[in-house]
Amino acid sequence: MSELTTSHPLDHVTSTHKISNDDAELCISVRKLPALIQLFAKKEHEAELFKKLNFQTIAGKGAETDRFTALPIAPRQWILISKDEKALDFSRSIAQEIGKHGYVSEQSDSRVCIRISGKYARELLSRGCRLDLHPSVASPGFCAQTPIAQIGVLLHQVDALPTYDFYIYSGFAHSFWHWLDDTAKQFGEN
Amino acid sequence: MSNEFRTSKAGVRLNRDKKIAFKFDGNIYHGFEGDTLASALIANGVKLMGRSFKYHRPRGCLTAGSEEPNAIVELRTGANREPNTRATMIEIFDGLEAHSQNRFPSLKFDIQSVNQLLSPFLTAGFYYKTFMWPASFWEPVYEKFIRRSAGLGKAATEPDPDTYEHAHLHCDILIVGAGPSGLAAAKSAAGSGARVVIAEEQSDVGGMVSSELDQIDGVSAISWCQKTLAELSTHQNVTFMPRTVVFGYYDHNVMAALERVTDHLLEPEQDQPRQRLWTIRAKQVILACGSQERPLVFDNNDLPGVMLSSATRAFAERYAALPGKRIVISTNNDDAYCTAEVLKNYGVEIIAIIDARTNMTTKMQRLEDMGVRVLTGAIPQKAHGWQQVSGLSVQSVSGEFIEKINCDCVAVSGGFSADVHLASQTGAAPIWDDDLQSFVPAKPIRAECSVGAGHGSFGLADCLFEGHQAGVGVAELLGFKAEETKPPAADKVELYTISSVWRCPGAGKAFVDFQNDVTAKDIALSAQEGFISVEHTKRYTTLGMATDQGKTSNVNGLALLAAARGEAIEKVGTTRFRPPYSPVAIGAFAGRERGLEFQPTRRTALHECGEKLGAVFVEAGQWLRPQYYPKPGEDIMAAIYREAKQVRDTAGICDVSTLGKIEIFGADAAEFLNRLYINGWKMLAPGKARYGVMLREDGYVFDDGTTSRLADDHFLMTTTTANAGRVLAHMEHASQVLWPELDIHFCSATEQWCGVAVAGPNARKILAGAFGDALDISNDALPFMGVKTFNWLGTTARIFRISFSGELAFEVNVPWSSGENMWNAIWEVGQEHGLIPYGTEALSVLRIEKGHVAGNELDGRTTVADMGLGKMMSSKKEFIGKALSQREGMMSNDRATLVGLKLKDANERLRGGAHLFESRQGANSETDLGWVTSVADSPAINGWIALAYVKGGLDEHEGKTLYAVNPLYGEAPAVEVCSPHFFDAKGERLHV
Amino acid sequence: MHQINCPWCGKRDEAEFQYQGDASVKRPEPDASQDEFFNYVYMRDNPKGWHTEWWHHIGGCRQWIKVVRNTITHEIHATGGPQDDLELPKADVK
Amino acid sequence: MKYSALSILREGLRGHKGWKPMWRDPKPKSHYDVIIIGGGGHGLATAYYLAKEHNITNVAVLEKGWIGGGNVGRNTTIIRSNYLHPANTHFYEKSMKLWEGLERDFNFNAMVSQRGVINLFHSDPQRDAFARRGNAMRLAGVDAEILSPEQLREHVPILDFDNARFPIKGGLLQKRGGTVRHDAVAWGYARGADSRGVDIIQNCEVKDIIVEGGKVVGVETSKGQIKANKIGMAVAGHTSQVAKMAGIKLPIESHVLQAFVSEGIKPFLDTVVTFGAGHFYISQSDKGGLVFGGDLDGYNTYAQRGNLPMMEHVMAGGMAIMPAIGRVRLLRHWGGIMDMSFDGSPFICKTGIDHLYLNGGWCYGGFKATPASGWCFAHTIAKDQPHKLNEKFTIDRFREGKMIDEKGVGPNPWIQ
Ligand SMILES: Cc1cc2nc3c(=O)[nH]c(=O)nc-3n(C[C@H](O)[C@H](O)[C@H](O)COP(=O)(O)OP(=O)(O)OC[C@H]3O[C@@H](n4cnc5c(N)ncnc54)[C@H](O)[C@@H]3O)c2cc1C
Ligand SMILES: NC(=O)c1ccc[n+]([C@@H]2O[C@H](COP(=O)([O-])OP(=O)(O)OC[C@H]3O[C@@H](n4cnc5c(N)ncnc54)[C@H](O)[C@@H]3O)[C@@H](O)[C@H]2O)c1
Ligand SMILES: Cc1cc2nc3c(=O)[nH]c(=O)nc-3n(C[C@H](O)[C@H](O)[C@H](O)COP(=O)(O)O)c2cc1C
Ligand SMILES: [Zn+2]
Repeated sequence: MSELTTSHPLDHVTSTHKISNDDAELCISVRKLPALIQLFAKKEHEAELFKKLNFQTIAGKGAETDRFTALPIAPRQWILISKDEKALDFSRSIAQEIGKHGYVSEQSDSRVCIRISGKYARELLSRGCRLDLHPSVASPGFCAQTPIAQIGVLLHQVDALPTYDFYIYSGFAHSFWHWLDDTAKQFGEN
Repeated sequence: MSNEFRTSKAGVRLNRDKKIAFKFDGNIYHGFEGDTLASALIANGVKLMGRSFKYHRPRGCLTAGSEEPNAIVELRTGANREPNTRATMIEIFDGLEAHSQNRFPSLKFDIQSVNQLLSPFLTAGFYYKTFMWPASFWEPVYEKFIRRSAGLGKAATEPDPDTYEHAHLHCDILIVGAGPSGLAAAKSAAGSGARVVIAEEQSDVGGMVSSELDQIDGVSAISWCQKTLAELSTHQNVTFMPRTVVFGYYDHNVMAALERVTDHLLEPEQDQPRQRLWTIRAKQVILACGSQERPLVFDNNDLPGVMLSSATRAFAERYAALPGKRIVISTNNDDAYCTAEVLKNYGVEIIAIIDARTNMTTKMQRLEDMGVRVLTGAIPQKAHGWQQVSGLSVQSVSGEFIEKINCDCVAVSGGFSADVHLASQTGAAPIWDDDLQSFVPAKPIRAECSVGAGHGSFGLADCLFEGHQAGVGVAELLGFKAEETKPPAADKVELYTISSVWRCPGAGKAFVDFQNDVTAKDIALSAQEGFISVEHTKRYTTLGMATDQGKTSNVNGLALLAAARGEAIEKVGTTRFRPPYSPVAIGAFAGRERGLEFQPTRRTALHECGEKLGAVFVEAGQWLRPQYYPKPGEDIMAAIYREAKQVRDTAGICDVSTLGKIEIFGADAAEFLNRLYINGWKMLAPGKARYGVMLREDGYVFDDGTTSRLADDHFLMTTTTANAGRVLAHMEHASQVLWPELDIHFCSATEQWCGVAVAGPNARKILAGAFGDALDISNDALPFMGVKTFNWLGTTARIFRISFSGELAFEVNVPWSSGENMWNAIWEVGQEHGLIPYGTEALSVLRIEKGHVAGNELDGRTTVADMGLGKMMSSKKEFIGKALSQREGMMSNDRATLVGLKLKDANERLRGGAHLFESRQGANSETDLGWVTSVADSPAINGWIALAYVKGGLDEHEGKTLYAVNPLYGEAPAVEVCSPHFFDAKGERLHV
Repeated sequence: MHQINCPWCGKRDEAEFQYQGDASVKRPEPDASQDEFFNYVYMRDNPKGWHTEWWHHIGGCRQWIKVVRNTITHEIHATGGPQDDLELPKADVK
Repeated sequence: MKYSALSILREGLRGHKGWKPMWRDPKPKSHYDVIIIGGGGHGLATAYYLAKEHNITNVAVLEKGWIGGGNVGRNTTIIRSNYLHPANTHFYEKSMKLWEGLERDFNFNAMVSQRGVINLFHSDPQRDAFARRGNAMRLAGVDAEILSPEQLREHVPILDFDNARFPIKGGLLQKRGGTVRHDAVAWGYARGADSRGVDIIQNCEVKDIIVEGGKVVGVETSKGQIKANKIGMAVAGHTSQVAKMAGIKLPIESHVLQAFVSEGIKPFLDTVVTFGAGHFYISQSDKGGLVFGGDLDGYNTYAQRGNLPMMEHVMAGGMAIMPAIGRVRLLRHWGGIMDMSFDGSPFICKTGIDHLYLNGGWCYGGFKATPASGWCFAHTIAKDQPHKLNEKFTIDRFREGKMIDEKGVGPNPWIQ
């Protein structure tokens, strides 16, 4: 076998799950990620690391650069999702760039990304998400980790439509999708 | 009998355009959309709706709301049957079927109503004094009898076919109740911009207002309510939730509510849940829950047709259903005059109003002026009738008979109790208000306030004012600025006066708690027998313990207890209020987490590969793993045997992705591992793996696994599947709490990698073929416990020369997305080399043959020495668990330690869980030597073998015969004690 | 349901956390006596009133959070990181 | 007054005028031979057996509220003796034997119902662990049976065998296990003790324990000082608090365990079922309510109430194995404060202070222990030394590394 064929935990589901004919109402889709890493800064090296990678975050708010989306997940820890660099290149080059200021764990395959957007997105999420996603509390950029349907997710609000990205551990992807699919039905036919 | 008791007027909740047919006890009736089952039955002239618990007395509706104790029925049929459903809360739908319950053979003729004849003996607590003789009768006779008389309705026995779901809500202000008080609060808070939620248990707004008599801001009160709701719905920040009962007040102002989404329909609309359980996090709560009317306690007060005054009015106003045509009203307060006026308007004949009070009030006067007979200083003595009321004897307050009045309905009012349920659930015990003759909420201890009738303000004007003020006040408290508005105004201000008579004199049965058949006498008796705490009274008499939780009965009961004790009611106090406010279906609490969704399922990247090969899967924590791969016609034992054998003969492949993997970085990573594991890590060279054991702080074994050094400051730890989460938490504790000074960083990498073990003599050949030039895995290049990272088709892959099976074996990890690809690559090459897939069972056989411990041997009570690994424990360094592992009892020589066992007679059967003895005779706890942990039918040893813990271990027993006594299965096979390393003890097969 | 203010994630439901016991006991130095370890692992004040305790935010940032909470009212006075010294409220409520 | 068929008949016919209080309401004396702190099941049983077995009748039971208001009055009423460790097996079996003769012993019907207790298992390793336990029971002379899935199906048809996330592979049955009417246990022991001369003093909170020269001499209470030769503590959830009054610190934490009851339904389940893997257990009360529970909420507390996450978890557990209960409604739920010891096993022992004795650490299993606990504690107090049945239930077992850990989860009381 000389050729790499890859598989994805959600291969068996249709890649887009339209709940209504109108995307603006509710749209659920699987986003294939080019690369995802977990980034650690050594103690007292956070500022250097920010400088090296040219981004900065505060708790609960993601940052965007041309190159990646950075989601803070714990003190001195981020998930970085590359915009187009592929797995190995991305983790290697970031590791090189940060040098002694931190560490990189290649995690591209550890999580799947499910995108939920549209007018009903908040209502749908209220069926499982314990967080307050009201616009007065959570605006684009908002990110948080929380369990939904007993499954830990990393949630990132992408825009004000609203659109959310959910990062879910691959082993749970199937179960999460199942819950989502079941719960979303009440908002219309797919 | 069609709608004979329906007036053509009123019926604010009815949609007269939509006629509905339904069945009660097999008979077909008609009602209108908007009717409740109770109102529709009443409109049809049906009064008898149920039987009581103990005496099986005939009962009809007492109330029109969720506090109903009597009219409870089985709704729907088959798997959908809902026992104990309050007829007053069921909105009828086409096709509805309901049955009365707790009666046999029929509601009208119930055999067990003979219990009434025994009632002199069936008083409170009679169970405790009887059924003791003869002793041999207890279980077969008495107990059976007692247990058969349990309960009211019959539950379904098939799985509940409906769906339930959970939902979460956050708001600034939660208003409970959409009567006038709650609506006034919502209206004034709405303009402030605060996020307001208003929840109402009923299907519609209005609460207790009368559409006939009250006016608010110049319109009828009910239209004001409807108008206000319409206004509120234009506010984005206001949510109205009808059919939603807020049932629990939990810590930190988290409220639980149940929304009956589709209960008013025959079947849920497509994909809608039947009910939704809301968790509401409210910054402030306004409780506008209203009040409940109390019945009067007089003889036969439970006859169908005796109904709360406010309920008779509600049936008429909301549903145009008239509980009778000739009514006597008996009251001790003014509210019943409102009932009289309303019913009179609908053409009901008010035969008399009898009032316990002696002074004439303006309301009395008004009714008298309207030609209604009013008797003051009078109370009921006894209701007459068979299965429904036909008359009422009246007496003076002091007990002299006055007269008997014929009627078909008695509307009673013993006064109102503020609904303090939710407020009291917070733990603030309610306070007795002697003027109101009601408990009222105590000073709030949470971010809440009560308004309106629930606060003890029984006049409409006060309700509106309080609601308005609370809306403004609470919004401002939260930093919102409410718009300046005038409070809504009632057309008149009314005073509430009451004169309680707790027990109208009589010698018969006067019910306090209707459903549980607790009478005034029972309460007196329990006090006489020394049950003077109100909580004792409750438990001895069962007062307030039925499905209505004493909403209509508790205050009467307390008052009677107070009288028996010769004390004031405030001294007696209430019993404790507990959620739920109204009973809630268990399914709603479970939500979607039922059946296969009880817990999420984790799948590995190779799940489909396993499926394709016919794997039978088994739960391993939340994971699913292939347990074995049966060939056609092969049973489980045969499959396991074949798989285990073939691994040793040729080769096998096994999905090991579920092992916990933790990636560790940092300058202090080796030091960190040194402190976690009992053995040393500093000298481990990069490119090498080592087996490690961790202890809990109490010195017992916690977990084990191999950890590899990938670089000086980079390790990959593996944990057992079961403990992956716990080990990660343990490490987080160590790094964040114990040793924050260490430079270590780690995260789970379990799902990043897909892992397989390829084991057996042909393993190297197969992997060499599969990975080709990418990899040199000769014994020199990759010796036992060696680790290599390599590039495979553009991805990073890792190969570990480790072995659980004792064979030449490798574990290969590739990123999840390449997992199937890897499996296929190995599978393809493996076909020529006898490769088979093997599951967790064969894996277990192989590891038992090698004496490797696993979950069964690590039960949280095992020391390292018990496992035979005492020598691994380093004495040169400190690590978690070291200090306490040295305690006397954990070092002692008489502990059971790990041994191997071989079954001596192949015809016998050896099982896990058997206990070990030196002799088959005299086996008991004292002579017990140990127990069998894991067993296997071993192809390598050719017989049954086992791992076991035995006192004295190998030192004392090696070569001896013991007996694996298993009384559960009636077996006691002889076994020979041997080293747990059954197979290839020197490990030669590993090093080829 | 407790709403616990995680210093990193903000206010979260109790359901996101794993309780981990008394945070007022400190692990002894590694070379301390068995008795000191015994006290650390087993002996508890188990106070009725304010209690400093660990809540591990496993459903969120996975940090160990120190919480000062009242064991009668469930009121939370303060939360902080593992190295923070949290004071108990002055007037102990009874 | 003796309860008999005749007395009931007589009283029934004369309007129940003759029933006497079940126990007196005496004023405390200034001195007793023995004071028992705590009028729960264990305290009352101890007083009963002190009087009955040891003829020590100058005894007071001091209860801060109303007797039976603690855990004995709020537990899920399961009795069984299906323990693994011999120390526990023998002790709980003694209890079971006492239950079996209890009603005639104290002439009060506590409705001991030996309807069987079944522990479900879902995998082969779990089956082996239960077999180990079941065999330990049998070897200690206790009844135990292992049920195959087919036998279980017959026994409890209401279980979901076909659609369960953790398929049911069988169960360990103790037929002699079952339920007892909880309140009646407190009342029966109280009545029995009272009739033998024991003073039961309610609304009497112990506020301090007076120790002089290493020996206990009395207590300060809300009703004043009361002296005694010997004092036994049996205060369950408040063990740490009361022990602290004597300067004793213990390996105990107080946690809330919730319990639930549904509306009464017609007979539905005629045995006790425990679904350990889903943290759920259930039986049906004689009134028809399904009585069920699960695990601790899992945080230290003295509040007798719990929170939503555990409620949802427990009921999800119920729906997982018995999906027919979906439409049955929850009527009420409450909590009780557990004295969680660090190995899940109790203390019945001396304390290091002369004549002060400890009974505690019962976790969520102390109801079934009530008779044996009272019996052993009475023995320990009367003889100033433990009976063989309770000699292992010491405080020192932790220091010695001789924990009696039934679950094997180690020193984490919130998961014990
Ligand atoms: C929800 C729940 C379910 C349970 N289920 C079971 C079960 O199914 N099976 C089982 O075997 N066990 C069960 N248990 C455990 C069992 O109820 C207890 O272990 C047992 O009741 C404790 O002993 P007790 O009866 O003496 O305690 P309690 O009844 O709590 O008695 C202690 C008494 O001490 C009093 N007290 C406290 N402090 C003082 C003071 N300072 N002065 C005076 N008096 C004081 C208290 O007011 C209380 O009345 C359960 C417990 C709960 C809460
Ligand atoms: N004159 C009298 O004797 C007298 C006495 C008492 C009340 N009243 C009248 O009753 C009215 C009181 O107004 P109010 O608004 O305070 O009370 P209300 O009884 O009119 O309304 C309360 C509402 O709250 C709802 N509710 C209660 N508990 C709930 C819960 N847990 N979840 C969801 N909904 C719940 C009820 O279904 C009801 O609709 C006034 O009209 C007043 O005059 C009169
Ligand atoms: C076995 C058992 C059965 C119960 N059955 C009922 C019942 O049928 N109705 C009821 O209202 N409460 C029932 N309860 C709960 C009690 O009302 C009460 O909530 C519990 O004893 C705790 O007391 P508390 O709520 O006063 O704190 C039952 C309790 C137990 C232990
Ligand atoms: Zn957090």
